[in-house]
Amino acid sequence: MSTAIADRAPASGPESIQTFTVTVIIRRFLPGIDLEPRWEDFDVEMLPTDRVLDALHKIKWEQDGSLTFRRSCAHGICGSDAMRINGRNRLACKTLIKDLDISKPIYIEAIKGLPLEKDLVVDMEPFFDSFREVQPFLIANSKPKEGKERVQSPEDRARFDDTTKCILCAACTSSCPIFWTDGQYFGPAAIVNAHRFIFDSRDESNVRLDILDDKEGVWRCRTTFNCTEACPRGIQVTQAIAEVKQAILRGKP
Amino acid sequence: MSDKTAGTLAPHRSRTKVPEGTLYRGREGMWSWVLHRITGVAIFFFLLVHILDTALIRVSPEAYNAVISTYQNPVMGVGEVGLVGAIGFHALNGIRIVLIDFWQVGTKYHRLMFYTVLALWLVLMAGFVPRHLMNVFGEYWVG
Amino acid sequence: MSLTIENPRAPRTRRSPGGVNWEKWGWVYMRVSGVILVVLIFGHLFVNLIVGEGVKAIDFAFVGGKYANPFWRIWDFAMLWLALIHGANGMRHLVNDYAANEKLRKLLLLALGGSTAVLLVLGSLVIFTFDPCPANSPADLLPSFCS
Amino acid sequence: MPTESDSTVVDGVHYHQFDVVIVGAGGAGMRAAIEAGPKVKTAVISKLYPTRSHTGAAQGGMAAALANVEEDSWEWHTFDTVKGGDYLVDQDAAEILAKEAIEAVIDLENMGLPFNRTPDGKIDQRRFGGHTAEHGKSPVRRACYAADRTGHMILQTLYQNCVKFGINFFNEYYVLDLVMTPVTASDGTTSDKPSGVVAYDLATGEIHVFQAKAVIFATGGFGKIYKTTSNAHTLTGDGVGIIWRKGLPLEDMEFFQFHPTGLAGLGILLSEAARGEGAILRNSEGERFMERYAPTIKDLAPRDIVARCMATEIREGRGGGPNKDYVYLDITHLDPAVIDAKLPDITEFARTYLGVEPYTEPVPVLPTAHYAMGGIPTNVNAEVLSDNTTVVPGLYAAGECACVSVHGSNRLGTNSLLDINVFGKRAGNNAAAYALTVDMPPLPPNAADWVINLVESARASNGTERLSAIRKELQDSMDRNAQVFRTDETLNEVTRVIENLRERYKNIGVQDKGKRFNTDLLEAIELGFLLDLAEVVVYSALSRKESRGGHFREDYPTRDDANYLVHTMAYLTGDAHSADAGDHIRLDTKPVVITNYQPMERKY
Ligand SMILES: Cc1cc2nc3c(=O)[nH]c(=O)nc-3n(C[C@H](O)[C@H](O)[C@H](O)COP(=O)(O)OP(=O)(O)OC[C@H]3O[C@@H](n4cnc5c(N)ncnc54)[C@H](O)[C@@H]3O)c2cc1C
Ligand code: HEM
Ligand code: SF4
Ligand code: F3S
Ligand code: FES
Repeated sequence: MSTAIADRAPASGPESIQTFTVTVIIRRFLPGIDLEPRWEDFDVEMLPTDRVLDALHKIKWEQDGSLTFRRSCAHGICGSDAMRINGRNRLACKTLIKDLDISKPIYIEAIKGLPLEKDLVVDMEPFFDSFREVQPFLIANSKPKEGKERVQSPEDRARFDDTTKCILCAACTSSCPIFWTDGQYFGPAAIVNAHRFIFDSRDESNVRLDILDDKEGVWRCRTTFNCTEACPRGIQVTQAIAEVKQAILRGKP
Repeated sequence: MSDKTAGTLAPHRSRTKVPEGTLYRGREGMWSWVLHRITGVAIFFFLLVHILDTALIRVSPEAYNAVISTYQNPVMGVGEVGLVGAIGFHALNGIRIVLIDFWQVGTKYHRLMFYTVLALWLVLMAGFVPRHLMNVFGEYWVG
Repeated sequence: MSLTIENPRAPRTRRSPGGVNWEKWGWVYMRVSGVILVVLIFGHLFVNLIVGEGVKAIDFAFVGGKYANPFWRIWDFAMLWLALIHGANGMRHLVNDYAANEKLRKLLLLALGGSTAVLLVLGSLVIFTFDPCPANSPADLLPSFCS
Repeated sequence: MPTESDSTVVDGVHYHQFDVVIVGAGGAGMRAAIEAGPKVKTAVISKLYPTRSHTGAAQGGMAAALANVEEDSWEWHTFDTVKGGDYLVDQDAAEILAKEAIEAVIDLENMGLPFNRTPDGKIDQRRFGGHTAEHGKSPVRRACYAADRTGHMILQTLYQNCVKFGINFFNEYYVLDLVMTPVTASDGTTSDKPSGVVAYDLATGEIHVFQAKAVIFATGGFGKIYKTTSNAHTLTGDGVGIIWRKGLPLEDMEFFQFHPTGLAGLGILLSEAARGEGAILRNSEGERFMERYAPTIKDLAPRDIVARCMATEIREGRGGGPNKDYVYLDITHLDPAVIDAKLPDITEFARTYLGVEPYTEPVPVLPTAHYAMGGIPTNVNAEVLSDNTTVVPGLYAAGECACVSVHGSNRLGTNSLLDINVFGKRAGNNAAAYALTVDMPPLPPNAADWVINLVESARASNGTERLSAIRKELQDSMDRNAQVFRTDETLNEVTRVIENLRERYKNIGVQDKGKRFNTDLLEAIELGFLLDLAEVVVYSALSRKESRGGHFREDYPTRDDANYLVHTMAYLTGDAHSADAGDHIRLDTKPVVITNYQPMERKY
């Protein structure tokens, strides 16, 4: 027989830990079949260490192949699977079953404010449009020395560290009550990504301040903090927005 | 910038409606905003009426007193408690918002500040309500 | 909370360069006026509802008495403008947020602006043209200093 | 700028024309796009939104001998790469990699990448496994990094620059076929030239043909042939599979890297950067066991060695936990402030997924399938080869899907982020230059037919087999039989399993019959690629009766340079659907390019 190490069950293997049944209620919408979204229940056997994404996979792979959701990395770094879990925006792959109250069903639905395409999938284009609109790239006219990096002190680098963590998952923007109203607001994610460049000492442009100093820009934020609570990367989103507001008032970063 | 992606902006994507889902379970930040909005609107409509009724002093003392005396009945008295409650919350929370916006660590302590707002609001109401109700209902109690 | 966004991020109109930046100054105004209003409104409420017999004491004579003093005229005048513009700007946010239909939105904004302007003028007139001792009025309704 | 109006629709199939089409929007694809985009009409087609690509998962760093913090040279870097790859590296390519590394890092910095900085404001560097000074004397700080999300920052920076240049993206389009047109040259010989790709639009279920002068494949790895893997669910090796099905060869497929420190039971990666910052591997007795195996560089030995040592410790009964089946990664002696500044993400993974607090407890880890050293053979210009030397004109590959053979039999940590940048850039440049010199190749008639047929037969399939069950059996068996340790016996076992699964695959059922966002259908197609590639991996592994780098044969535990200092080239021939792998896979060899470094015993 094989001598490979994986022969033995891993520590968290099913033998050692009790499984239990969880009811998952998913807001389904199959285009062409459903006229309106509807709630559908599934019962799945789960381990406490499983994630909500595992539950969705189990349903898709064992019960209903038509269940549709996005996912890729499965550990919270690609930003594919933001969804509303028990009324809050979360990444399915970062939400452990044991952290939810499993005596009650788990409600899962698509994020709000973007056009629903199918089940848990929404059209992300409007979201990326506003990201692209803040000119999220380094703008610097001065040339660094040929073949050399631009110099930046560790303090200057730390200034915008928080907002470089963004994975563009849209959990924040689609949790914002202002974005829900008409979807015209740039939304926290775009502002976070503008912040990342506004406060980068290497960047020489004020254009983003100008873009966000507008009707649908930072002034629409009502500091509801939903974005900060939703961000799976722990970015202090509302803080970043506040800093951009101050920068606009000052006229410079 | 025109970097619209050719493929993904294709107009053939039908735009389906966003379904009605569960109520978003926001926390202190969201609920304080909801309250701030509701109280703001309530105060605004009160203010409209209040300006009009005060304008009656320009008409005649009789007219003004006639209208104002309706404020003095117990039902309106209770309404005034609501009004002051709304203004109190809106004002205290307004200060909280200003602190979030302008105080370096405001965003860090926003939750703490929300509970402070609630506490101060309770103190305010505790000071105002008995006193006010005594004034309003005073004649019944006395008489 | 079921809101349909037909077309999030449809191409938006940008502020014309050089024009007044209403959004920014509106935002600043909300905060500045708010802080001042705390003093004005709480002072107002305190004097009218708490001091003395509270709300029961309010009548023509009471108001007339206050307005005889220019201090209170200026107080109320400031309060009128700050609060009404603050409130109207706040209502403008709400209309912009929730009125999805462009025509309806325009209509509501017009109504809001119109009523605010009318009330500002009316209120200001009342405060500054007010006569605490109108002729032909029964003396017992007037402030004591009229006689 | 091209828009949707450039495309035409014939019989429900959309046709587009571009000079260069890049398949894959990971690091390699977007690096290529940044070169090609401003020069010629370029499209990037990706099955994921660009920022979802798995380059974003890379944590540790990107190697370049900048010598910002201590003395270093690209020549030492070349040597380390060659030695790390157990001398199966093509040394001319490794030299290019190490030399152009410096420019690649500077390019990224100038594009805006926020590297961590030294006190005097230069790009900071950290230690990484197998990177040494003076040909193995001592570990050297060569890896440029941005906290422990270097890959994330690379992916974001490249996407940001694509936005800046207005690159055309076709997101959530699955490329399923490469179109080849037979062209008769002036001397009368006929050869197949690439003329585009065929893609399936996930949103609508429609088929799009992208006609192009040059095609670049940058579709990443295929770790999903294994169960325990650091790779994303979407890394199913579609690009490599497409090339394979076209009859083009695949190189060195038996070499798969198992990263020592995956979270036990899950496979989520804890970067080698942890060990670069001083983390220590311990067995259940608390012993720092790497001291015994690699006295000089200890925990920073190359991955194949560390993974094997860990497995040995576990086998000899010194594993931790109730089943004694993992070892520990210990960072408790590091200052929490350092951990927070340099390793924030991976400590959070341990907390979230295992409930372990890395400040105070050692983290259970196990080797996890991580990186495919093999793939589509290319030369140093990123041109795809149809045999040992012949270039397929207009076809390029870069990144993990390609095998320039800079990694040989074992890739050094931080050399892959380097690979995607150096060879991604070369691919983009060369494809653009090529596209400027040729006319648009004609499409063959019915270019989309094969894909339409593939998709429609998958959609129509009503068999009884669940694809998830087949996939699971494949992955389980690969983990059991073709992982860190391999023998004839285990490889034969998994061969039989794959044969059986390929049979069962013909009888799968796809439940979702819809057109829009039909991920069920695509998972079925992806499984097809996984089965094909697993078969090639195992078949190649069986043929290599020696141990080298990531390929360790217990029945042939030593390196055998006399017989096996060659690359393995696998070709699909005959009936692709025949049961026996031997009936449709032909193996050949390709010499290794050796310039400066003669093979030596590999000791650390
Ligand atoms: C967890 C982890 C950590 C790592 N850490 C490091 C590190 O510290 N240093 C280092 O040097 N290397 C590291 N690596 C390795 C390195 O990150 C990868 O090898 C490298 O990022 C691969 O890049 P790529 O561009 O080739 O592919 P990917 O980034 O995987 O991109 C593949 C692209 O192809 C697209 N695609 C795939 N199939 C299709 C299809 N059919 N049609 C259309 N598009 C398709 C995908 O959408 C995606 O955009 C790490 C890898 C992992 C998994
Ligand atoms: C007592 C002192 C007051 C303070 C400190 C105060 C403060 C504020 C602040 C800071 C805001 C901005 C909220 C934001 O942008 O998120 C605001 C909004 C608002 N205020 Fe006031 N305010 C006061 C009195 C009033 C009065 C008297 C009215 C009514 C006339 C009013 C009506 C509103 C309305 C309608 C809003 C908009 C709410 C929203 O957009 O969500 N406020 N207030
Ligand atoms: S800020 Fe946070 S929540 Fe928003 S998109 Fe970025 S990672 Fe997601
Ligand atoms: S949720 Fe929205 S209102 Fe502001 S604080 Fe966040 S953007
Ligand atoms: S699957 Fe990548 S973030 Fe969840």
